[in-house]
Amino acid sequence: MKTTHNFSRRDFMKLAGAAAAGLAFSSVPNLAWAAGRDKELNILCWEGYNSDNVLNPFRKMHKGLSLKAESGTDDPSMINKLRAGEIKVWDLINLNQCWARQQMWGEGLIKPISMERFMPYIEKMMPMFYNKEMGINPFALSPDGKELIGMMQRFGPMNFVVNTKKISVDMAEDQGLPMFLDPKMKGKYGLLAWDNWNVMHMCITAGFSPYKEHTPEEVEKFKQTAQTLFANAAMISGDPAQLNQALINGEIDAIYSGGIYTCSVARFEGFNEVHHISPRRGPLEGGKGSLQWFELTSVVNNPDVSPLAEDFLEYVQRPDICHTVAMAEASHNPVTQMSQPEVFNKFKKDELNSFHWDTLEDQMNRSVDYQVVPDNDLLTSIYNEAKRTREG
Amino acid sequence: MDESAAPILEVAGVTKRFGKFTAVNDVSFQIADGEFFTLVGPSGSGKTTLLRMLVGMEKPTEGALKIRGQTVNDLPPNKRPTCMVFQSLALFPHMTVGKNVEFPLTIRGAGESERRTRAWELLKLLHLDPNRYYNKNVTQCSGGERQRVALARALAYDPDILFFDEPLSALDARLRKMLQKELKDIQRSTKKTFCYVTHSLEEAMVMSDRVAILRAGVIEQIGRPDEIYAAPKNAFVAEFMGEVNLLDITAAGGATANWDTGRKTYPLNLPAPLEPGAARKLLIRPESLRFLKEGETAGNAVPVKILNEFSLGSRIQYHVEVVPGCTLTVERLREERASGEALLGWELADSQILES
Amino acid sequence: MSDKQPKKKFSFGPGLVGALSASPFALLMLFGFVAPLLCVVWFGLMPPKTFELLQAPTLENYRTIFEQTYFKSIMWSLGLAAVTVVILLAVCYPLAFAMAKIFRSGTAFITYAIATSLFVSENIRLFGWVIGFMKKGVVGGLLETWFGLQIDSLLYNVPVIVLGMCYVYLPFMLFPLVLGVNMVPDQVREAAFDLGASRWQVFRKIDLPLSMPGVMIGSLLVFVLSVGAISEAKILGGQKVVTIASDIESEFTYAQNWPLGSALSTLFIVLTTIVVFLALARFDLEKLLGKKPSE
Amino acid sequence: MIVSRTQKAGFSLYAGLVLLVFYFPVFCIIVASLSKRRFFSFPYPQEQITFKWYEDALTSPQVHDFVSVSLRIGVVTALASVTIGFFSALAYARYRWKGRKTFQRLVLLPLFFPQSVLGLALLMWFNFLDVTTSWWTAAIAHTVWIAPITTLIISIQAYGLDESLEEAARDMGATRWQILRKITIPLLLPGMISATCFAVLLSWGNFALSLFTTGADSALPEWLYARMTSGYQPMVPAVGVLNVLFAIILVLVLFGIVKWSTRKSRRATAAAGGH
Repeated sequence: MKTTHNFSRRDFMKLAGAAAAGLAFSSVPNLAWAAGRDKELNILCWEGYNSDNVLNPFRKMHKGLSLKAESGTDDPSMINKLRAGEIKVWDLINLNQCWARQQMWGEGLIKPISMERFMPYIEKMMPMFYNKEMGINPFALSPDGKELIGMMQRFGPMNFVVNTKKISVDMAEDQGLPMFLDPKMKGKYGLLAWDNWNVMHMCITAGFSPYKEHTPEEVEKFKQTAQTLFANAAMISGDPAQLNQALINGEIDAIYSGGIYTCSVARFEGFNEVHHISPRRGPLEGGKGSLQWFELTSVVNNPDVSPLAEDFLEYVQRPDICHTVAMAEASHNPVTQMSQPEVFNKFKKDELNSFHWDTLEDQMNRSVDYQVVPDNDLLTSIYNEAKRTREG
Repeated sequence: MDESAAPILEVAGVTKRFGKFTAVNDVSFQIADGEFFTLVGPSGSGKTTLLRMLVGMEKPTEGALKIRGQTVNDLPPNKRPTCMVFQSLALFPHMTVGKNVEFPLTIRGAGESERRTRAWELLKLLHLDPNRYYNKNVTQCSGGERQRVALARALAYDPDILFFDEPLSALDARLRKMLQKELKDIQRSTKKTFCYVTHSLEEAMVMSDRVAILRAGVIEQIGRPDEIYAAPKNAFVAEFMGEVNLLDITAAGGATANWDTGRKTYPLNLPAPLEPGAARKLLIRPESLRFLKEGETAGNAVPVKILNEFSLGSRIQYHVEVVPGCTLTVERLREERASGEALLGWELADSQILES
Repeated sequence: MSDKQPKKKFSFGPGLVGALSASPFALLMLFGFVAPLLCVVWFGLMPPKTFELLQAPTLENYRTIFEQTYFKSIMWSLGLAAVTVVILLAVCYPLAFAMAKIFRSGTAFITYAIATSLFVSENIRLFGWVIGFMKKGVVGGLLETWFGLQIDSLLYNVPVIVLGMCYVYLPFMLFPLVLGVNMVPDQVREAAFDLGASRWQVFRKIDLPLSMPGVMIGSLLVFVLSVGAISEAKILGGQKVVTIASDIESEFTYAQNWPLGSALSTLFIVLTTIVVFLALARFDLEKLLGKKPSE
Repeated sequence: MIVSRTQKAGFSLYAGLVLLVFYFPVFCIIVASLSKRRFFSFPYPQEQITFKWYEDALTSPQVHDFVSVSLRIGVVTALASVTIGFFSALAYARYRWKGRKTFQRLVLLPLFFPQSVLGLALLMWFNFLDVTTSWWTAAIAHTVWIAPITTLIISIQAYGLDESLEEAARDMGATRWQILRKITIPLLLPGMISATCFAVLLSWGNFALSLFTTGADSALPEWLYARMTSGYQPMVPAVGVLNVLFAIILVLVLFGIVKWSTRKSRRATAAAGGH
């Protein structure tokens, strides 16, 4: 009640000031906000949380709720929405692990959630996300380790996807990303243009870790790699569905940059030849060659945040909802809660198969966490340059 | 028509139907080289449709169109040696006067200097000072000027036959009179064949060598203006010529008839005998009617009341009432003034019996 | 004035009425266009990779632009747009002519049919082409079942990008053209025929110049829309070429470099504005219509 | 002018061909929307045909939300841009005033602004003004871009306006307001209605501007795009097809009104102009 009162007063002041400036109308919607947001919840998320099957039960629980969810296709542009002033719009933001801790927290775009309320759920998660030694996975905590900045749920490895009718899994896992530099692959693969993933994978392809400052030689190597990969790609698309379609129809044999996230739907429809590859070795920390992500859903530092924001976070921990989130309409992924039998038992065989459950542990063990690339700006501009000046 | 001259245009049994409607019905006539020929008819008489067929913008449903003996039915307008001046003039709004006039020459691929010389000549011929008008935008020209530009443009095409679709109808009377005269002069000096379409017989009479009168897609009469004037073939033609008196009569045996004025029937004498019972019109021109002096006699005489008089300069036109609702028009010289009640008379030779 | 016409309390001067009529639009533009535009221009002068508006201006972004190969994207965008305009003019003019001068009920039908499809967001319609042209798509599938022909994907090349652009922007060319051709008086065309002009000559000397306002409006609309196009190259072209608009987009998104994106936008706007003004300078709607407006 | 039967047939054939090509992608979308599977090759067996996606589309509360947002934006945009466009068309084509030439040039400018950049610029600007973006800020953005188009469309009609009609009305003692209401608006009505159609159409399909200016109120094209690029389901083309069906009905109604009003205004012109 106190907050509502405060905001009314503030809005009144704002209105008075704006009216004086002759911009009275710009404040009208703010007044509307002041009416209270307990019947409103806005979620900015990756595809999945905005599916009707995830949202509808929550809608039923709260009669008259206006629940909006918008999906983005890349982390930075979602963050930019907040930076550009939509911080007053959104209540929850769902991004890959590194962004909350490394960018949004520092910029004050998100706020901590109640450790007390969510600890019981975290303690039941898979060991990768919580174990006695490590405690909570550091990506879910503020850099000083004191605050819980988001909840973990979906996860998965992200490297590349092949059609097993054309390329054997063993060979692909063995060769890893450099396989795409082979002249024999020219015109045989599509490039999923998710820029920040591409930049990381191109570093790995070039033979070094993306998560460090790069030497001029490495940058030059990166440039050549990017140019070769662009030149040899049969198609470039930002749309995984289009690439999967091409893979299934035999237009291409592999997709550069792809994960369980992008290929599980095709697998679920019975196209088992679509296979995600986590390379066995590579230039990453500990000689690993594979990347993994998990999503962190954080509460936006909205001055007038919906009281339902944390309720929603708790709602998606329900075993049946965990299963729904995992098997969201458009992307199927494992979730952190699958360590609990009441969650795991809800999955059918073909559902598990869609996200490679049989080899998932192996794949995750080969992977390191997705982080922000220190010299991402430089590499991205080289990447864009290579795309622009693409030959072929 | 001058029988010695070969016809430049021959229309043989031309019919045009739009669906069930017949706009032009079995029309035949010929136009001689160098002739000023006019098609006259009220609106809806098919004259514009006929004209559009002559220039090639419509195709006849039946019949043949021949120019210098060659059938041109299927020839598009741009392949015919004919040219039309439209009612709307259809000047090219995006071109100057000069460019409009030069258009046909440009189309023909004439050189710049040739075009300019010719345009200059034509503008002069049409009393448009080339220095002033050559670069003027047509949209800035007055009605009369536009008229002249349209004619100059048509002449520049140098057609064998020039068609006109009532181009003067939008102009005021004075300007129209002046342009009629000029048109005739130009026709005479260029020796071109002109085929003019108008709804005004008066206009036709002024300019034409020959006139064809159209009604409902059919030619009613064709001939020289004075021929038609002297001997209109029927009441329609007579009425079309302007102010005439047409009396509804029923033959009463021999050379007599009854004139039904609506309220009263007058017995009249006719210039010729008629089958009894036949319904006809009796044509009497206003100038053939005169007011009878005391004791004076005439072929026919009717008592009338003079209603109005209008001065026509040297003559005076009277509207006289025979019975209420039935008036006649009389034209007399100024010195023969009359007023009040009078006895109106005419000679039998001055009246004509017409098919109604 | 009020002395002579005491009944009228006040009278607008003719100039005032014009200015008044223009004012709602002018206000909208001031608020919704000029101000944001200034925002962009100003942002283009901010140091790279920042999100704050209140900093000392710098030209560093422009230096970056000229050092890099952005001109390539600009050339692609301008080139594709120009090709699209030319193709659409050729495709749409006969259709617009028929709609304006020949068809009767057919015109309404075509208008409905084309307008209806506009209701589907362009991305989805482009996706339709993907379904049609992909390997084993509608075209490929039909060729295979009917003729036993096996074809590869028809997608991911420059011609298909042009096809996509022509497809998406066709209505923006067609409708202005229909309006333009409608403005050519029938009798003027007939007069030209009558004066010996062939069909081609009538087209060149009468139809085209008199329908020029429609041609210009259509061409400019299509040019501008297609020069800012992103989706065609992305969805159909397999990003075979990178357009300037998608460069700008990626600066604002992945690269998180708003100032550079703003500077690019500024440059892009200046370029298209020059092209458009060059075209507009040669074309006076008033003169072509032969109409002078009164007060 | 003579149009021979062969010419007419030729033109009809051509028009048919253009329409066929134009509707080819729509046909493809229908194909995609009926497929049980997300990934398919054409032609797919009959047992793979399903109407499930249509059912999903019609019952999804999300889709309802998006449609309602798009409708609200479309209606407000159409009203605003046609009202503003009407007056600016008069300023553009009808009145002689001092800044007219400049105005004519500047009117077109917003069209020459890449839409995505305009959207971003507006987002920055709203942010600067401390305005929270929602569907109505998107309506402003759409109006900025669409008002020039409606101005042009109505201008074309305004150029054809017979000035003497307004003068005649003034001569008979009509005030400016009466002239506007009784003469100018009825005569420009066909132009205004087609401008309304265009405004609704362009607003409905607009993606680039909405993307940045709708805030949490996603418009339909945004959702379609997001769903297309990640998380594709045949429900996406199904929504597209439903869109077309809905549009066919709406367009029929709108163009019916245009036809009716054109006839009415023609009658009015004939009555007033006397020819």
